[in-house]
Amino acid sequence: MIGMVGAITARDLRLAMRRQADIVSVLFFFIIVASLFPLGVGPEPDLLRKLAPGVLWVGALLATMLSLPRLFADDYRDGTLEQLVLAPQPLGLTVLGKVLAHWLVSGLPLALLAPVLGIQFDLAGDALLVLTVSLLIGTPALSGIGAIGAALTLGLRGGGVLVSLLVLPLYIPVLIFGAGAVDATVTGLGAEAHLSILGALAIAGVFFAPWATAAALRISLE
Amino acid sequence: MIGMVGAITARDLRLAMRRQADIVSVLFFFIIVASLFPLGVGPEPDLLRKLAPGVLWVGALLATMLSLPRLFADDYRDGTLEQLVLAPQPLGLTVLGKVLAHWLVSGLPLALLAPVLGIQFDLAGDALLVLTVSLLIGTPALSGIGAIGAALTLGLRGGGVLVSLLVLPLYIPVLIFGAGAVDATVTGLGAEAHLSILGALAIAGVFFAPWATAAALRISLE
Amino acid sequence: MLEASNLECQRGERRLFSRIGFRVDGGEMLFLQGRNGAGKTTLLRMICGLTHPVAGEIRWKGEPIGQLGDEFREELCYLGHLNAIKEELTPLENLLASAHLAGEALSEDDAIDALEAVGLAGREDLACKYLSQGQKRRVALSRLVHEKRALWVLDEPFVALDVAAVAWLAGLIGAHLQRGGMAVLTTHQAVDIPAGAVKELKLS
Amino acid sequence: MLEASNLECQRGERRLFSRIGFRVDGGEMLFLQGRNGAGKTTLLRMICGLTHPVAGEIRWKGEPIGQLGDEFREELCYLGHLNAIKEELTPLENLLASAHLAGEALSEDDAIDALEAVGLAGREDLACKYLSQGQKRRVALSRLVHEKRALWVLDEPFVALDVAAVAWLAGLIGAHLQRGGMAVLTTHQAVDIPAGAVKELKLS
Amino acid sequence: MNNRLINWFKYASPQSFYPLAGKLIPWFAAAAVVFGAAGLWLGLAVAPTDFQQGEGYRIIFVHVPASWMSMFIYLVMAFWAGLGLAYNTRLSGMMAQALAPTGALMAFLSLWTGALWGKPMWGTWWVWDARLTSELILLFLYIGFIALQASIDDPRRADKAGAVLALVGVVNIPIIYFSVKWWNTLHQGSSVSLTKSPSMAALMLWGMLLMALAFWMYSIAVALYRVRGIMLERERGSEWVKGVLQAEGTK
Amino acid sequence: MNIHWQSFSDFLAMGGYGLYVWGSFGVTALILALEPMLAVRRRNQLIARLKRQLRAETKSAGERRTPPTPNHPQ
Ligand code: HEM
Ligand SMILES: Nc1ncnc2c1ncn2[C@@H]1O[C@H](COP(=O)(O)OP(=O)(O)OP(=O)(O)O)[C@@H](O)[C@H]1O
Ligand SMILES: Nc1ncnc2c1ncn2[C@@H]1O[C@H](COP(=O)(O)OP(=O)(O)OP(=O)(O)O)[C@@H](O)[C@H]1O
Ligand SMILES: [Mg+2]
Ligand SMILES: [Mg+2]
Repeated sequence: MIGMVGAITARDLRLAMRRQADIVSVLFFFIIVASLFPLGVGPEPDLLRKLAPGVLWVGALLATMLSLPRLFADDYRDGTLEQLVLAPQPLGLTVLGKVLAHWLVSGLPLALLAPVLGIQFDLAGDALLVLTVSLLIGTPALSGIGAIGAALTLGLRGGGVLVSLLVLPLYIPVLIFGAGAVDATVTGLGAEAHLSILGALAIAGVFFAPWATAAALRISLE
Repeated sequence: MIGMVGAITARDLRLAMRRQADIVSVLFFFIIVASLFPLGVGPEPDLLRKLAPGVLWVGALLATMLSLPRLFADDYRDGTLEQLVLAPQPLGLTVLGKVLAHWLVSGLPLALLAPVLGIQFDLAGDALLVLTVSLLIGTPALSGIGAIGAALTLGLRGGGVLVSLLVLPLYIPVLIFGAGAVDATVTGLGAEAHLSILGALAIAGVFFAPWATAAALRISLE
Repeated sequence: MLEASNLECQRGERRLFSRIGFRVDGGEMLFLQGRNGAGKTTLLRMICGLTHPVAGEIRWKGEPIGQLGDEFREELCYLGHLNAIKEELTPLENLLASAHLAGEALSEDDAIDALEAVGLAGREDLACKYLSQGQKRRVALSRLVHEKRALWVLDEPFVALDVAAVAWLAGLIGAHLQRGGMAVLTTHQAVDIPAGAVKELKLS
Repeated sequence: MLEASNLECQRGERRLFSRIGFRVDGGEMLFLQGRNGAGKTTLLRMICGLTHPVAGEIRWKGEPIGQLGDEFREELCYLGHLNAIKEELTPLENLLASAHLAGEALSEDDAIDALEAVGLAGREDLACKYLSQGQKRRVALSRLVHEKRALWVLDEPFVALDVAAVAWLAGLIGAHLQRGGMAVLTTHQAVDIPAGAVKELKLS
Repeated sequence: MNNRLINWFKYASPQSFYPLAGKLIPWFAAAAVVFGAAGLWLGLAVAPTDFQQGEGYRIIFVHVPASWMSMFIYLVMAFWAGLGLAYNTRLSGMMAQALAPTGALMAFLSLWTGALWGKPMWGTWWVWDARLTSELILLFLYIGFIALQASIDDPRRADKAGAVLALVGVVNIPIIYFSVKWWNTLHQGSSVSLTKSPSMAALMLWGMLLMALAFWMYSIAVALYRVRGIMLERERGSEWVKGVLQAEGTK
Repeated sequence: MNIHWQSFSDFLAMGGYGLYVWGSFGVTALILALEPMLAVRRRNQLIARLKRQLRAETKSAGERRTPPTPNHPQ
């Protein structure tokens, strides 16, 4: 079981390494978004510090969302998805493996890069820490929820937009509690409450979403 | 000659209409970027007005950039590009047709939508006008220059990021003069100088870039 | 073992086929015929459980495949029009990945063996995007070399293959049937498969 | 008319072929043979000017094709492994678009005619993504029905076609040769083309 | 270009260029060290204080040579690239590829030293002024060129694709050079020109020219060194490379 | 051509601009020293790799006398 999930994840990771673009483009986008803000707004530190949580979290969210359409599209186009569906194991686990790989090449690097970008915004040490932690907890939820949207829109005309449209409402809670956690730290309040809700969202995203995704995939292939 | 360009443009437009996603996703992205800023920054009108030119122009630029990888990718994958290269007419004109179609489904809607979003930022009437005009002049340059990057990276591992990397430096002047024109209007200076340079960039982008793109396409197919 | 009765398929406004039935036992091959667009691919996908019939039922060892789920899939090997290989990966990586994903343990030596058998020796480490059309198809087919599952469902497996490879694949299918396996296949080419029992089913 | 001499091709570290030469005149067909990966597709793309040889030269009416440019392309019709059709468009739209892009004036009536000739009557308005594999190939082939250009370069045109369509296409190519046209083609299937002069070239 | 020249480019084979480059490198390297030492001595130890900028102006001795080189290397690179695209010569692609990293470093140095100069003189590390922006674009162009070539496996295609990019980017060079004239910028205009007499003190001028010469020699030496490696890599499998490899072994 | 500086510390201070001047010259020197070093290292690695390949080639050319196993589609 776990071996299977591992095999899927390993294959997707190898593909990502081969292409590299997948990883780099998410990061690159995040960097561009986060760097253009200070340029546009000007260098007043107080203002930047106020903007930081929102900007960084929105950047991470957008970067993840942009990478969603490709989550299943390549496998769909070249026939691999049919093979995955026909494999003798619960499709939900296969999806879990793919979600995991997606997180490893998008969410994780985003979370690790975020503090570096946070310095641009003159964030203090504890805020940087909470920023990283909130992204580490929140991005798995983004990947998990996003997979449902990606599966539902597979092969449809709407493509990319449709994903965004479906997924955005479900992302907003993650955004609110994620950015809220950092904001709370900046303003000196505790971040625990926010982080624990974020954790609950992540657990739901990682353990329940794959089964919905699996159902959506079967429908898309019909 | 002109007929050919028209035929290509018409085909691409029909495809875009059939898919719709292409148009909507560019606009949708632009709206998201432009709307999240005021949410993040808060509602002080003075501040917003200062941010507006940069934010809107950056949003338009990012939206265009994200749509670039698909400019030739579909035609490349399904063999249409080979047919286009083998058509008995200058490839540069074919490219011009595709660039035109790209602008009609990305740049033009962006320019028309921008004033609506500009109102969110409390821009005055003349600034809104200059914003629209600057986008109308500037986005063809973005499409034209972007096509070179898209053609050069066709079928490469780097994919999307590589396009951004190649194209971004050439986009910076367009951004500077475009945002500069709006900024000049907001601060009460004339925008003509900026707009005329923008016009020069657009002419170069539309009339010279297709030939470089054509050369790049031939190389990519080799 | 594999039985279908009274199958009916509808696509859009069009009824592709109806009242189709067949039965395939161990060692038998079902050869599906029909002109382009007759519904062969659709029927094969139905047999795999990827599409559902409007009416009728497909049974494996007496049970409807929908109820069997993974139990059925463990004995099924499907090869469609599309190769299901990744252009960025090498043939070796593709083969290993697809075996793992199908839940089979394939050692690297066996994989290299299989690629050699399929005529890709010396290309194991070249990304698939550089391969020729026929070589890509061979990568997809290399899965069959060590495939022990009972039911092979092959949709035009001979496409793009050269004469030598067609003969080799026919032999491979023949050996599978000899071992008591089953196969359902379609092709528009005239291929001589050394099989004992061939049933034909014509869609029209 | 079409001549090549001393062609050599290198892919990565591998020399695919060298010292290849041939000559095709009006009414003649060049039949390219070779196993999978021998370099047939590569050679066809060279003939079209899409790839350049490491050495040697290809001439059309005595002039190197590189120098002729559009003059050569006006007389060339290439059909590759890929169908060059858009899944979102209908067969009719696809055919009209590809004719326009190739610089030909094809009326809608002629297009409907061509689609009918190719066996797609009744499917003109169904998006191509719903078509079967063979039907997609037929859409690509429908371009040939009204094609008057002198040189046809066809890369495995018979793939995925059913028996009737194969015979029809063979006849179409034969008629083109009869009219004094030229064709260069590859296929792994045994197809009977009613052509007067067939030259064979074997890559190995 | 006359025919003899074309022939020379066409037949200047890597095989004959390789040993020639090997012989030239030590001379250029030595010249770089000598000119560099002399230039540093003049620039850092002897040259007088600038009446406006104090000692801070001494950054000029690295800033200007690096800036010049960054532009000039790009021109040379684009020239080779264009030549390769037009005449399909083997050597030119290798030259372009060998020049790019050095050019990128020069562009980086120009930006770095310029920023360090801007802080005391203008009070800011960076402004979005025409010259500064266009120099930044130059750095991006170099990086884009390198990244593009790195992601293409087939060297012939890599050369051609790189060439298109390099040629498109050439428009940037006159913009950098003339930006101070065309726009009213913070950056100072050119003080060394062929037409008017130098406005700088003779010692400063000499120091700068010596440093520029040193940068020239350095760039040539490094590029030649790098091109030799590229030749070996691209022509591996040919007899002459096997010979070179065997000779390397005995050393 | 007299030396312009009174003392060494004077020289280091650069009239108050030490940080900027030495920051520029230092990084320049660093880069101009590093680039050749990296180039030499890459070249050595390259030559080692090419030699390895050459050896492997000549070896396998000697071994590959046995014909490829028959009955494979070529
Ligand atoms: C990051 C910032 C800077 C960049 C990218 C930059 C770029 C350049 C370039 C490309 C040149 C050579 C062009 C030519 O010779 O006309 C140059 C020359 C020069 N720069 Fe800068 N520069 C920067 C900052 C500065 C600063 C802050 C100063 C002094 C306050 C300065 C002073 C000069 C001088 C004096 C020259 C020589 C002009 C001449 O004599 O021809 N630069 N710079
Ligand atoms: N939405 C739809 N409306 C009408 N007809 C449809 C629709 N979707 C699919 N079809 C038809 O269903 C058929 C599907 O055929 P299928 O792919 O199974 O054919 P096949 O027998 O495999 O043909 P081939 O030999 O070409 O592979 C086609 O004739 C196609 O035109
Ligand atoms: N970079 C590379 N390195 C080594 N070999 C390569 C490279 N790129 C392509 N090849 C080889 O070049 C050949 C290309 O063959 P081509 O596609 O022309 O074959 P074909 O004769 O059309 O075969 P098919 O009958 O399968 O269509 C293949 O054998 C492929 O493995
Ligand atoms: Mg089918
Ligand atoms: Mg082929």
